[in-house]
Amino acid sequence: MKGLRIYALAYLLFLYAPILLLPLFAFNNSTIIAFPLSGFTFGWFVELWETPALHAAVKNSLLIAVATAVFSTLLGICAARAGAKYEFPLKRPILGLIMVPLVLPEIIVGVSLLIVVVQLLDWQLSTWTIVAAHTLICTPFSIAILNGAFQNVDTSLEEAALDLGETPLSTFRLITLPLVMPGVISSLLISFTISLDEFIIAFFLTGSDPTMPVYIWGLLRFPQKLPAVMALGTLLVLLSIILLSIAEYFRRRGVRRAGLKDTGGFL
Amino acid sequence: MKGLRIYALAYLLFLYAPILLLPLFAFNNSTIIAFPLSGFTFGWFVELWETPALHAAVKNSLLIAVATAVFSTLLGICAARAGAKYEFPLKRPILGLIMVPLVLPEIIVGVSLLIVVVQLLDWQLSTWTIVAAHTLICTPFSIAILNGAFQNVDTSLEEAALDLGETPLSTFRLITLPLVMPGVISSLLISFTISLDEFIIAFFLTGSDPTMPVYIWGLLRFPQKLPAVMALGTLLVLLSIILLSIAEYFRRRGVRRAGLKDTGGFL
Amino acid sequence: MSTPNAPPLIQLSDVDKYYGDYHALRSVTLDIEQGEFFSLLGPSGCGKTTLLRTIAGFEDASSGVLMLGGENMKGVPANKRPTNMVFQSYAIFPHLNVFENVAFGLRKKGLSATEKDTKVRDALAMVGLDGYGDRAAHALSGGQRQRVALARALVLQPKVLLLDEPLSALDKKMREQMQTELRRLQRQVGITFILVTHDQEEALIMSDRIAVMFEGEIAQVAAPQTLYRRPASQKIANFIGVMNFMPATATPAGGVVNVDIAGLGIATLDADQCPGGVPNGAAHVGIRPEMMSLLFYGETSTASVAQGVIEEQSYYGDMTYYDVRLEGVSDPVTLSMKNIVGRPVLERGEAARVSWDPRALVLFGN
Amino acid sequence: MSTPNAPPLIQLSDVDKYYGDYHALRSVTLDIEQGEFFSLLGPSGCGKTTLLRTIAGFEDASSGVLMLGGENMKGVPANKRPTNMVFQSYAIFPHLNVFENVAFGLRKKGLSATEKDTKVRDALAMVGLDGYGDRAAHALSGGQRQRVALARALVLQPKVLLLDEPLSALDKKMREQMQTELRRLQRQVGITFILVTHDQEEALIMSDRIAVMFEGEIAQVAAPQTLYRRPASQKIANFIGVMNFMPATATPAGGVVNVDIAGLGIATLDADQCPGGVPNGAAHVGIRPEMMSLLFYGETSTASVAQGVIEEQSYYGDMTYYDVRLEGVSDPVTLSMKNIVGRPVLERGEAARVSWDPRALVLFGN
Repeated sequence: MKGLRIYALAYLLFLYAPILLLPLFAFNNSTIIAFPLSGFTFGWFVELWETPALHAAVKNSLLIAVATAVFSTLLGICAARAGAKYEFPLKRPILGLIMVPLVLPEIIVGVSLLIVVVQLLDWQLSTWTIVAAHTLICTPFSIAILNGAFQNVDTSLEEAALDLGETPLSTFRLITLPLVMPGVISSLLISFTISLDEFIIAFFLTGSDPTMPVYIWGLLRFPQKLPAVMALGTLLVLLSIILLSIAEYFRRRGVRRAGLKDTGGFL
Repeated sequence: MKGLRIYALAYLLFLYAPILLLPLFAFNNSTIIAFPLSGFTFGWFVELWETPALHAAVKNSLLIAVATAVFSTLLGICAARAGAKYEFPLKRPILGLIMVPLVLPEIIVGVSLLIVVVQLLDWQLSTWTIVAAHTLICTPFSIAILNGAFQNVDTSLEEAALDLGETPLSTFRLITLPLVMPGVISSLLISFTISLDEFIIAFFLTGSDPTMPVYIWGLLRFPQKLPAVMALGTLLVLLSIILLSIAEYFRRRGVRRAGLKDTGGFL
Repeated sequence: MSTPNAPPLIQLSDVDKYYGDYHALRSVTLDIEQGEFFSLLGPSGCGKTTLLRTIAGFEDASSGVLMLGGENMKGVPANKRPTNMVFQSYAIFPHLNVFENVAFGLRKKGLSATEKDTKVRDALAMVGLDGYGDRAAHALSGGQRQRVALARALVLQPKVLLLDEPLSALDKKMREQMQTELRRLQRQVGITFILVTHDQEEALIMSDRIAVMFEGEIAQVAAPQTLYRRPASQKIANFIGVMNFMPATATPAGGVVNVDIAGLGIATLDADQCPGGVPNGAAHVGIRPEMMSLLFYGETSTASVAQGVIEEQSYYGDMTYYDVRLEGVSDPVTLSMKNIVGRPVLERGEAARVSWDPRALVLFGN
Repeated sequence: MSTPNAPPLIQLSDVDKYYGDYHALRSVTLDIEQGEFFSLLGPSGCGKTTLLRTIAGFEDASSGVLMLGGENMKGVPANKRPTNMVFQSYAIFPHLNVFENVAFGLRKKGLSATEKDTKVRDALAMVGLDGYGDRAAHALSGGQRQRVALARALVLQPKVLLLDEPLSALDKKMREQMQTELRRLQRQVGITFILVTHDQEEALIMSDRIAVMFEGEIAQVAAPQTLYRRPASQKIANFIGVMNFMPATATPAGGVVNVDIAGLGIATLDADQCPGGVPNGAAHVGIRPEMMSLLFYGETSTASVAQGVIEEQSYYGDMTYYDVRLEGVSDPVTLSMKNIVGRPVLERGEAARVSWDPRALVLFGN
């Protein structure tokens, strides 16, 4: 067992090396990505800061990610609440089918969306078509997360609120919603991240305003832009770590509030 | 609440329409994707069947997906077991950092891998570089799933086996492994699916043998190939539903075996 | 207790409840008086919680009438009924502190902040939680949660307080303490309490009256001492404590019943020793363990006496339980002796003389 | 029980256990004999489970010596010790059926399939589960799981069977049944049983000897009747059942002790009524509720008598507990009466005469 463990650790290090190299070359004073390192610089970050096209792409990506997070979380709340509270015919299969985009190749989703939007509906491609597409792929994650959150709410808490004179609506507002809030925040963060990172659908559906991954794709034609990409990547790693920490914080708080044992699951 | 629910349902239907349209046009007897439908045909499926390049891409994708599933699950077992059984300094942060690729844009992962492999290590791009890259993005999922599985194993079961005369190794083989098996199968299926669907990393790292999503990307240059893509998409939707059902089956079996309440979480 | 001619606070007539095919309540008819401490006692799945939830308004009766304070409750939702509930899980709102939990039901009462504050403070004082208002819900022990749940319900001064196995999650010492406190509280506030429990001891100690339920039906409604001494059937006798049963032949003879107990001879019982009706022919007599005694070294008794051998002995500290095989009786009988100073504890295999008073016998039809 | 001159099967000398700064076992010294039914009794967190797990080999003692069957167990892992354990959760392997669970420990014994089959069958018969071999683990009830766990441990014929609160997950009726069965089983197989429990009643009924533990230390080791009648401290007396304490002044006088009990006068006690040592000066006398009696209508007593008023009454069916405020005594005393035929149950507020035998008193230093 011991040998296997060391081997696994070494393999993990090897796997993660590319990510560890991002900051290394982001601060390296050379346009060529190669060892030995030639000196320390903030230059690539300054270059990022001084590129208006990147700013536009980032702003666009953020707008899409926020909208996607809100929409898919709202849909997730409706679906999860329906799943937790009501029995209806074919409930299991319907809730199952909602999960399909979770495992479908995004290139297929992208192509069929493109066909629907452009060829069948004859709409203009815009930021909102990307939002719709991202909502499609994020909703299954939101539902999965919120399902867990709603199932963890003890029904007797809702009954107690009714018993104390609240209506079903005010019970939802005063009791249910605060209790599933950690799940809601998790769902928002994860949809946000997925949308922010997604490339291929955005590539197909993007109109005149590229998202950040699409913009990066464009940069890759110019080798001298690589260090800037590394700098951008470093920022994204940092952002990822922050988002993960926030998500984990809320997950744990949710577990603690619901009085459950922490089983250490991540999502 | 009622009105909101109906609205949510309508919106969900609208969102999922593109996926429902896939089979519609896959069986439509026309190269043009438009209503009205012009007749029923199996032709596009036959065309898929008669394209050797697609066969090669599918075979390549399957090989990569299987290898990725096995490697990331093995790594996941090691990491999850270490997380569940041992206390070590900085345990939480280390296990957290392993999750970073989960939220990193794949285009960034793809670029930095490309740089490492080609520019720094000067390796040939091959199927195995894609396997390494896919293992990198799948390992966090495997760890998340297997973490849950290992934490659900009641420590007293392992102690009981020791108490009845087994060594730690045979206890792992006879007790722990069978009990986390549903988690292992889940992890295999999910890594398999992620690898099979992944486009951008495969696109960067692909050598002479494209994977299926990369092959589809290539097809998109030819509008007359679109119905074949729809047919392929239909097959993938079917495959997805089957994989999801298997994963859900094993998840439920795992929950039942561990004697836990089904909280309906998906992953 | 209410004045004798006041109408019952709660009246259930022929209440049935189905879940699909499952018949959870079978034509329940029951009156509960103003100010009573009433218990619903039965094994799990007997319908006692369903009955409580029907009174609370969480379940609708499939048929039958439920009157509460003279009003038909048909179609009245839980939030409009003058009942409040203490849930088995206590249902303390985890995101609110103790004060906010107790004040929750006062939201819509249109009280000033000062009035609200006074009411909550009084309710907390009543359950012995003065000064706990700022405590977070998750920082409470089991006993404290239960007190918060009580205060939260009582602060609304309901006509009926419903308690769904409120003590089952507590450990033994805490449970005994809360039993005493609940009784005291009920005497103090004078509100009707309806307690659901599967613990016969708890029901005996706390209640003014007890309804025993089996399989959705009410088997007997009586005061604790009546229920224990004169159970209407063998099933009830077995559920409420322990009873020895012996086959017998009954012959009613004007006012009294002559009983021939297999192996132990003839006894004459009063009609009131047949709470389930006077049987004729094959029957069973029952006797509680504490109603039989071991006779030690030369002690004599004016009561009936039989010879036997001790088959099993369990020393509980305050009591010793013996299983004694009596000559001529097929099954061993269980009896209990208080362990007082100077009284020895007999061991397995020792000979024993057992005495009992025929007035302690209860007669059941087969 | 072993022959008198055999060495103890288990010897613990000065065993300490630390978890970081937490001192879980404090210099535990204890001998357990071959064939004994021994209980470790104490509140949760007292170290009883840690002690059991140290004997099983799941924990290493931080210092001290553990001898088992004459061999030092230092460094011997759990799988090499002649002990088997029944876990609190039963730890039934969920992916194996009943037969496979019971046969699990026989894997490495080099038995033929027939021998294995016979052994498993015998073990299942012993715990009353004949014919359950093919049953899946998840299809078992709580009581059945516990029996499978017993069979799985006993089939290996260990020198010591360790039981970690094996009955705490069962309901009351099932628990009482399993208590009887466990005792019978232990007499039948003659193996040393070590039972961990927080339930004093369970320990009293089942054990040959009991070790009471508080905060990692052993407070008293004694047979059940000695422990109950002569507890070495007020803390032990309170943990094992209920005891009334009254302040008193003790004056030793050659062999006996004269005690002046506040409000109740003088009594003379034997030295053996001071199990924790003979105090001199300020002390407390203790008396169990069952050692006091109410005197009814003109009954007389040769024992000590005091006047009082009933402050609280709890009717348990077989017994009634009274809290009586005695004249001149600060706190009410609790006493219990067996409910026999013709004896009334007094209500709150009634006057009462209470009698007790001074031989029932126990004297504790302050």
